[in-house]
This record gives sequence, structure tokens and C-alpha cells, in this order.
Amino acid sequence: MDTDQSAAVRLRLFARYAELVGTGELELAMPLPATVEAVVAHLKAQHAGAALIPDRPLAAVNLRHVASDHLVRAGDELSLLPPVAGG
Amino acid sequence: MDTDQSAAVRLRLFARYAELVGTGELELAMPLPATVEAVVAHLKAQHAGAALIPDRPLAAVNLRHVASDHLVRAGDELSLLPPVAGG
Amino acid sequence: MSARLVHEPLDLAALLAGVQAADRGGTCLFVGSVRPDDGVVAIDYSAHEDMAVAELERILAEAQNQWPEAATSVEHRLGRVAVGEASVAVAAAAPHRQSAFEACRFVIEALKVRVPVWKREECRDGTARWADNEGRRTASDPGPPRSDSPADGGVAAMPPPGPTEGSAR
Amino acid sequence: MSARLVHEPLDLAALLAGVQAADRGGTCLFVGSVRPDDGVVAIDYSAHEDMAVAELERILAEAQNQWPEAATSVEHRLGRVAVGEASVAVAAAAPHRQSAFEACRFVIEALKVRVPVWKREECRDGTARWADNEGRRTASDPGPPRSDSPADGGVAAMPPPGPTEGSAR
Repeated sequence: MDTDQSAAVRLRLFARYAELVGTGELELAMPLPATVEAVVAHLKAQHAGAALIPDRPLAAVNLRHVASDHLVRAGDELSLLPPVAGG
Repeated sequence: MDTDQSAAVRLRLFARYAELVGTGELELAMPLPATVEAVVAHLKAQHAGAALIPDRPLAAVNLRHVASDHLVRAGDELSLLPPVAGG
Repeated sequence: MSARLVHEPLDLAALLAGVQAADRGGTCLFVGSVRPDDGVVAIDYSAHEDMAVAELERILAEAQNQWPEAATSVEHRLGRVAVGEASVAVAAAAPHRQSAFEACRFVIEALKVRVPVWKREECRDGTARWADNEGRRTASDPGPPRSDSPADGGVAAMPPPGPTEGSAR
Repeated sequence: MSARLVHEPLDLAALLAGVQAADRGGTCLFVGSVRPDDGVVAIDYSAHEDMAVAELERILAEAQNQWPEAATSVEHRLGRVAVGEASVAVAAAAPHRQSAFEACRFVIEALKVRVPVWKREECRDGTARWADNEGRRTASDPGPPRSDSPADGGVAAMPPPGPTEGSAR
């Protein structure tokens, strides 16, 4: 599988996760594709505030729910979602 | 059990049953107590229009559903109810 | 908790307001309306009114017993109800949605089998028939049993099909 | 079929009108509102808005697939919603009541577990906390994550309890 060493993933954080990291949007430069779980590990390594985000949070790629072994590719938008609480 | 040979039951008919008999209210003089089924048989014997009413129609005494073996007493109001169709 | 028979259009907002309260976070409303099945243009609803109210109140009391935290209300319309208009509405509010859904469903299901209300379907061709909730139908005499239910209501708005008089449509 | 996020009070009559049709004789409406649990005076709802709309549309499409004769709509309110006010509403209309009830229930149940909406409870004592649908709560930083959700909203109308200043109440 080709990996793009200079790629970046667009990461969106919401609600408590945005509060923890201090922002709702960031770009992470890292080799891609990578699993959601790997992207989260990368985020935690770079942002101390992300420590309280679970290793395998609820996640969505391009507006659809995905499992934590889903491969994130260059150009994807990955959203990390706290436990949902609608209704 | 005491029976009252000169008693009357107040009978109420509704919807199609009222249409068949031509009235919604009548009094039937008959020995009481008597089962609902017996009152209906008496009605059929006296009113040709009642022929199409079932032998054991849905019935209520004093505004409550009763089975056809329920005993109707003097002073009771017996309602004969076509299949209900509310909603 | 309120059980009513009404002779005018149902007021759903009032029915909802009657059951809602801040601590009842879930509200379920069911509305039944007249369908244009098989040429029906309206239904004339009649009832054993005293008994219908008593039976509706018994049903609400049973719901209260089974879902103590729920509040329920029900209204049934009587008289002529045109296709598309609401004939019955049930509202149930409870702290949690499951009770609200269950209590609402219980009331409408019980109403359908227990409450002495009848419907006389008025058809596009001018005929009328009695209908029950199992889909059985019986022709009705031409004369309606209630003076406020004209057999020809709605004919002007929706002409009966059949031989047309000079119109291509 | 309509899925919307709105920033103003929900319009239930419009939601009902959007699903009702003459041949859909049964309509079920569910309304969820904010409960005053444990000192909550309001909830500030936020969402991953693009995804929430997409997910709601997917849920309605699944309902359509499972109950083809039913029409469903859903609205979720965002921003500050005071206790007693509606935060979510689902309407489903179908030819028969069973489908209407089932489709309505399906949509609200799916919404609760799939749609990316979050709630930040605003409490009588001035604190705020994140809450999920399993009843777990996490304290929130004083600074709200959204500029339109003041942490002290409603304080003027309902002062927090605690050390009072010269008042016997």
C-alpha cells in the first residue's frame, strides 16, 4: 500500500473534545493512510489536552461513522465525536 | 332467585342496530333478572327489524361492557352495541 | 387526564398542553384521520356518548395504573369528518420516551376495540355504509340516523365518477 | 421527508403538516423536551451540523426503506433550550397506525445513538457539564465552546442558590 509521508489529515473535534484540546479544527501531518486509532495516538502525542480523549473514540470520516480500524487517507476529514447526546 | 314478572328493561340501540329496529330506545316488559342473551331473544321475538342483530351482540349494562350471560335486573339499562369502529 | 368527545375539529395543541409538564421529557401524540378508501369522502361518527366517555376514562385510568408517571389525554370527534381531517387524537407524556410511546399506543389500541363509537362512511356515489374496525361493511338505509349528517355532503367539491356530461375529462 | 437542525423553537404543526396526507390515516409525533433533572435549568445543544443532517437523512431513508408507505420528518433544535422547551421532534404518518408508531420510534431511537449532537447542561448553581445519553456527566470548563451559549444565560431569571446577600429567601 502506498503511504504518503508528507500527507495531512484534517481533524475536527467537537463538544468536550474541542474543549479539552482548545480547538475544533486542526491538521495533523503524518504518514497516510493510517487507522483512526493511529491518528488519535498521533494527536495525543502532540497535544497534551487530548490525553482524556479515549484511544478509540466514536469517529466519522467524511460525515459517516467509521470503526477505529478504518483507514484515513490523504484529504479525508476525520471527526472525533464524544458520546452523542441528542434528543 | 327472585324474578319480577312485571319488570321492564330499558334497552338502547345504536348505529346500525337502531337503524334496523327503527328506534334507539325502547322498554321491554319481561321477567327479570334475565341474561343479556334472553333479552335479545325477547327483542327479536317482538321486533321483526331486530332479526339481523346477532344472538349475542356486544352489550353494555349501565355503561359497562358485559358478557351475554350477564344478568340484567329491573332498572338496568341494557345497550346493544354494533361492532365498534372508533378511531 | 382528560377524555372528551367533541363535535368540532380537534385541537392538538391543547391536547398536548394538557399532558406536558417540565418533568415529562417525552411526549407521544397519535392522530387518526379519515382516509379516502374505496370512494369514502367523509365519515359520520356517532357514539353511545355517556358510555364512550366512561370507557375512555376507564382506559386512561388503566394507563395511569400501568405507567404511573405518564399523563394521558384523548379526544374523539363526532359528527361528519371529511377525508384528511382528524377523527381521534391521543397524547401521552412521561419522564421517558418508552412510557410515552407505550401509554399512547395502549390508549389508541384499547379505544379501537372497546369504545362505543361507530362510523357511517359517506361515499362519492352518494351511498352510505356502516363500517367496523375489521374492515367489514354493511349498507346503510338512505336516511341517516343523525340529522346533522347529510348524505350528499362534499358532492359539490368532488363530483362522482361515471357517465360524464359533455366533458372530455 | 425532511431532516433539519433549527436554532429557534420547533414548529410542531409544520412538522405534522409535512408528513400528513389524506391516504396516511395514522400520524405519530414524538416530542422530546428538556427536563429539570438535578438542577438543570437549560441545555445548550451543539452538533457536528453537516454530519448530523446527513445522518438524520440516512435514518429517514432507512425508515422509508423499512416502512415504504410511511412519511417521516425530524427536527432537532440547537443552542440554548430552557427546561420544558422541546429539543427534538419526530413525525411519522402512514396509512395504518402500526407503521406510524414504529417508524416514529425507529427514528428517535436511531437519533439518540447515531446523530452527533451534544448537550451541555446549565445548572441552577451556575456550573455547566457535558451529559451523554447514558446519564454520564463530565464537568465542563467555564468557557463555553460556542460563542452563542453564555454560561450565565438565564441567571437573571432564576438566580443560583447559595450564599444569599441580605435576602431571607
